[in-house]
Amino acid sequence: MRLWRPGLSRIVQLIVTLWGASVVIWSMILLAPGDPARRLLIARGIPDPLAEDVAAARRELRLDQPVVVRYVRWLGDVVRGDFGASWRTNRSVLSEFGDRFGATAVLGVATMVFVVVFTVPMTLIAARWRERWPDKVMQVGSSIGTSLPSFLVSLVLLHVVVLEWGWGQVLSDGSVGSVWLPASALSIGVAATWTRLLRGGMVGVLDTSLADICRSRGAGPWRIMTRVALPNALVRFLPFMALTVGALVGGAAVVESVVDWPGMGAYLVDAINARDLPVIQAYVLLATVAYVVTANGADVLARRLDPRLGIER
Amino acid sequence: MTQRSNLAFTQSRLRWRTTLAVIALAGVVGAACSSDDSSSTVADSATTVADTTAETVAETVAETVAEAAATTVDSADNTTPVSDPSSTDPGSAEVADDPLIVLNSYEIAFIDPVASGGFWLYDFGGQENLLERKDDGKLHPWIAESVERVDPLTWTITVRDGITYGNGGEVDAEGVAASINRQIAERSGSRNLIPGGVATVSGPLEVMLTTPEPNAGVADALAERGAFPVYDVDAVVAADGVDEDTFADNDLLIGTGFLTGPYQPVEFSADEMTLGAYADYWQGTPPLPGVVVRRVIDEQARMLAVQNGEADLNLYPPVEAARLLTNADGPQFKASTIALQGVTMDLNLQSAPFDDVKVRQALALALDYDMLANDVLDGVFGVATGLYPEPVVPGIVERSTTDPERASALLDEAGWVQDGDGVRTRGGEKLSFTILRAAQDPETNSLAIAIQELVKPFGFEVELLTSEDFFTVLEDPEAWDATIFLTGLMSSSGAPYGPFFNKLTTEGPNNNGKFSDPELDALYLDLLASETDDERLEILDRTSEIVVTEQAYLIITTFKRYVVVVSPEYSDYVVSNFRRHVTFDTAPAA
Amino acid sequence: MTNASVVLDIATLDVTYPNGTNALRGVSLRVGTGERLAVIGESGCGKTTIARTILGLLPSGSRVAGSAIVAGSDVLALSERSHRRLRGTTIGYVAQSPYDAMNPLWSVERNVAEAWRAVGCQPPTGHVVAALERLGINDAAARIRQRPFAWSGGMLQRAAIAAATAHRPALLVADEPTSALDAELASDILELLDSTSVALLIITHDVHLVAQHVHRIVVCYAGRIVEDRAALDICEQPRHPYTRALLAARIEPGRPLGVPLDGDPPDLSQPIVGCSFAPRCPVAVERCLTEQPGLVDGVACHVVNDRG
Amino acid sequence: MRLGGIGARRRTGRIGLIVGVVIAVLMIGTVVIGSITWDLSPSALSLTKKLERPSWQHPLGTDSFGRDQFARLLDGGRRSLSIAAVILAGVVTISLALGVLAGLAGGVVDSAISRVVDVLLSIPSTLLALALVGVLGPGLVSLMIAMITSLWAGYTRIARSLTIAARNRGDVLAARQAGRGWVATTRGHIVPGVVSQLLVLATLDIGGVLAAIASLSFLGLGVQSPDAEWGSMLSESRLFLTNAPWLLAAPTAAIVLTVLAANLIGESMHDRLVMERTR
Repeated sequence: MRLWRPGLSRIVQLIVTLWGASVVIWSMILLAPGDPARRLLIARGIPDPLAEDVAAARRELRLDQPVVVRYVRWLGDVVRGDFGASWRTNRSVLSEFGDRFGATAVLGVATMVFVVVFTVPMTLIAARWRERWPDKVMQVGSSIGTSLPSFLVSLVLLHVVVLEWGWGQVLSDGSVGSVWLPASALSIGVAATWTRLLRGGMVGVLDTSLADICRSRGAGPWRIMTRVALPNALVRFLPFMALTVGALVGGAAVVESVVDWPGMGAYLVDAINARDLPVIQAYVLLATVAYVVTANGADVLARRLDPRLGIER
Repeated sequence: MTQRSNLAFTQSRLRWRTTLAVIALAGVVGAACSSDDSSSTVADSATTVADTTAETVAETVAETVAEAAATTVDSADNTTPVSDPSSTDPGSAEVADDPLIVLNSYEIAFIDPVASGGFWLYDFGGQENLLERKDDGKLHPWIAESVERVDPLTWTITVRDGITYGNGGEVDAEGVAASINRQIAERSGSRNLIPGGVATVSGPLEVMLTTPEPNAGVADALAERGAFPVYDVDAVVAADGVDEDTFADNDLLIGTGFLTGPYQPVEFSADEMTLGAYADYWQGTPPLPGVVVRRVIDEQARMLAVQNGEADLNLYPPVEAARLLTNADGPQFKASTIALQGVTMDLNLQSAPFDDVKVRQALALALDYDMLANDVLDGVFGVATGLYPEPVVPGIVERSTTDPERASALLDEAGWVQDGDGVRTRGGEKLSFTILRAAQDPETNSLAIAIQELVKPFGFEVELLTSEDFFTVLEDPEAWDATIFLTGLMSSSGAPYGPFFNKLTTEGPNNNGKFSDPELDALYLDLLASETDDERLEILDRTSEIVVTEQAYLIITTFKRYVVVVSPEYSDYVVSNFRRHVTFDTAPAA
Repeated sequence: MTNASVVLDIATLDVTYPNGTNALRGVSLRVGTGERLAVIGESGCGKTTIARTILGLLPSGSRVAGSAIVAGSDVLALSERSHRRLRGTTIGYVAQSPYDAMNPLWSVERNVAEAWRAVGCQPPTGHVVAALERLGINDAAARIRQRPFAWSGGMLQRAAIAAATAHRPALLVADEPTSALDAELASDILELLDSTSVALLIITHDVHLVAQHVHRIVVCYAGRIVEDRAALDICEQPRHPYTRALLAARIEPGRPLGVPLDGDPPDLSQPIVGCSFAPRCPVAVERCLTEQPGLVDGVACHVVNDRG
Repeated sequence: MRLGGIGARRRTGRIGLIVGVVIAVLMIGTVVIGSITWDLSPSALSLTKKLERPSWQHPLGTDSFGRDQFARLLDGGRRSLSIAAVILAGVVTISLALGVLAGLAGGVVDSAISRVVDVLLSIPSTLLALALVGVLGPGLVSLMIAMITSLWAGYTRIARSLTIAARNRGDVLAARQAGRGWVATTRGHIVPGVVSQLLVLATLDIGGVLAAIASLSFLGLGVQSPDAEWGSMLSESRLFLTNAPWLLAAPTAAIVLTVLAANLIGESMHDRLVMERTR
């Protein structure tokens, strides 16, 4: 059996996919109704501009050039790391993101910590007493958990915990101290999904002869759970965890804007409301790159850890 | 202010502490001063990072500004900083412990006064104009000691002596003239108010402003928010570098002390701007250590934050807040005394049904203005009376009236027949129209929903449109029938000139209904040439009569007040009629 | 404690799975010290259930009656915890597929060492390497660092045997230990199994392969033992009609039992009256359908036994 | 991607299905019967009766315009459910057409469609929907376009692989040999199977789609006032949570219960399908 490696073809395919994504994302600007130059000015707070302002904006947006040229120049800039400037602030989109990346990173890490801290014990308990009441409670819980839209959870937390009980603050400052609120709102749905899937994965491993072998060696149920079932289920689960990253970048945008978390997600919603197209484009593009890289990385990692996965497919 | 909010402030301060240090350093080094001074500024800041008590932070805001300013002036201009402000009013004796925390819904994108949207510092005590319109509705001297019209084309501005920019530089005639000329040259909004205006220095503290045509609006223009602030043009241009076409980046302007106001920007990020007190401010020591303007988009979050003691002022709350804030010990809902801005419904004269004056008049008469202001908008807004609110144009006659019978009669006359209480028809065509809303504004949304329901009994069928690209839709005469948005006939500083031209003249860029009325065009020229208040009153009254009653070109649905929710600490806060949310006088309740 | 020389003593064992399948119906068999026994039959005959019962790996909710005494303790009467103490130490187990028996995330060394760690101790230094070398792995010291996917099936099965016999169990249960291997390797593995344990119970479908390695063969059909005799006797002279059919069929891995038999094995969720094999039996008489034959002289068949 | 252990959930799955169906029937029943029998208008203002508590006349109270909250809840439910139905119908239609086309045509057509699918799947779907609504401007049509765009690719990929699998199936080959044309064979033998599987997937997604509609409308990017929708009702009345909590309770419960019901039904249908396939 040969160790599976990410081949050149995979990398080429990845680049082609990302290029395709860049075409799709850039083309969104063409879908936007109305004159982009006017939209730029509206985004800058000039709703009723003079003709000369509009003309200047048209030049700024290179609207006088053919579509293909505009795309190619945009792509050229992007490849060099220049995502353009926000229509509202005229600042480089990357530096706008830079200001907010910290808060989003804190939220992302906290959410993952919450999810793992919740998921792993719950899954162990559910799989240990499968088909018994802890498992059933967990299944009902995860059904409900996946049905709670995160904006609702954050709304309820904000009102009950912050306002009624006086814990924490309404205006988050993006620090670790106030991250619990958006992180819990974001993690409930993810944790519910993960618990369900990971439980399925663990049960799957427990039903294999590997688990029987371990039992026959005299290992106790917890040892099998923690040393065999969980690690193996986690490896198979890695690609799915990466898919969660994709779901999180969307979910974070909603939650961040509900609880006023000063991160990139709230900034995106803000940009959407102001139709700040360069920001929207850059955000979606960067999120796509992050997502694709994470997903492929997780896939590669999982196959490295358990080469059988590559063969089964 | 509660403990929590101190903490919040401290934390957010900490985040930007490093930025501040870097900016201070850059400013100082950039000005090529002695390296000793610069390192001490940074060291001070660094000490504060470790020390996180609210008091220390608050003090440091003031210190840093003063220090940075002092250093910059020292090095760049080689003059001594003004240590003894020449103020007639010593200001508040006590300095409050905590900065004022203001929650704003808009993004403060730019601070260079020529940039679009670069007017925000006017609202928060940063920018000052030559003249100010106080809450009595009248113009008063501000940076100018006086502004006089010496002949129809010439104005003399006398600058108050002893005023300094935040960087210590003195405000003189040269600086004022440079400010005016840069604004006219590079900002279209300013240029439209004083087209062709040229400012020249005629004495150490005297500036002469000439216009090619008679312009009665010059004094008002000089008081206009964001139009003609006085600032250190050299500092801005130096920060801007070489590119003349654009404006200076915020990062480069922070800490340059280019403004004259009591609170000057020391930190800036897209979501938060910190203004530090300018210790050498000309009217005295500012009563607050600083002002933090934080952008919180969500209107409920702004409400809750003040309720939770995390902020002091919530700007742009929804009118419903008046009903919600009933606890006398909690946050208070405050409104300005004058309802200045009009929420206007423009009618499209280019297509049916509003090409018919009778239908326009009927619609205007069908609306119950009292109900719109008092029931729909909870009495927070003022009842519409005509084009101009009475307090700003004293003596103007009330023109908006409600007369359901006359409205129905007019529609009958116009040939629109109502069967029972259904939609009126004429020749098989329904009497229906669309109302186009700007998506952003909650009040216009409420009004549109209410109007839709209120005119139903008269046989109007209304469809609400929300358009993405509002102004592009407006240009297409077939795409809309009526539109509602916040754009009164008064500028935000209470002057009628600009809005008159924009909305009521044939050439006006915001004449969305595209009416062309020779009498209105003539009245505009009369207004510009007018010299006395009585003359002006007569012109504006006649205008209101034409626009509201005789032709019903547009409908003022309500007058909007500025409303603010204040924390208990600021229970005696007075809401400005002219958008000056933070002034030298703003301080916690005694 | 019937007999110290009996390592495994199963008596009237009856097992019903939670889904209602009555997989074992009154099975009795004994394995003495040093004895090697093969249980043979088609899949579904209950042979694997015997192994799982001994090891305590039946799914929860299974109903078990009878007794299964391993080295003096009745595993059916033991608590789960006490049963677990027997596993690994008193009962060793080698499974069918060596690939599935190895945790893919661990090195082979770690996998073998698990035999010690699972019961709360550490393998003595060098023990794992020595055991593997004894079982014919060359260069074991270097290779054990590799992970299982780098090993061949035969090598992995040796490693599995090393793990199963780590504590020199009194009884080694091997469930189809060679089905994943080619014939030559299979023979090697069987020899190794011979050499490692005190007593051996092999579960298999391949009678020809095991015949020369075991002392005795037990033939299972539909949850019952139909023949229980010395290995050579059975191979040379099968007596039960089913055994005869089984031997006549050239059984190859992955192929169902071939030509000589018509019909299907009975539905195990229903009670079976008479001989389980009667419906398919070419020599069945009326009595076979009504009366269950007992094991007489190692054969459970009315026809054969009556003939004498 | 779903991991194993499906069989173990069989019994719980059945209970889940029953609970899901009961909730769904209750919700849909209330919306349908309510829409017919409840004669208060969801849009009629009653400015003297703003923010009234629940009463016999207004079982869920009135909102800040004095509109009957129960009527709005019914109206919103009708709207949410029909939007979700339109979106999923659109997704199934598009993916059926493209997936079957790609699966049958093969070659350039197949690789072109597959590449586009790959590209769209590489963009996180929630984000794509959010961004598209942002670019197109808020509104019902934008919402539907955005949701369909963000969902069709996954379905197309599945439709394509189902088609390829079906192409070599016995009945299809037999039909071809019997001289039936591709169109007839496709319609008779391939499409029904693909459609049924896509519909199961769509059931599984109803919950997510409903939640997404509510989320986007809550952010002001979906259904626009004065039209009622559960998410937008929440954002309209969240200001009154302290003074009029009943305004939030009803839409919240409606969203959670509907999504829960949809998820329970979708999951058990999916499990059933997986079990059938593995058997």
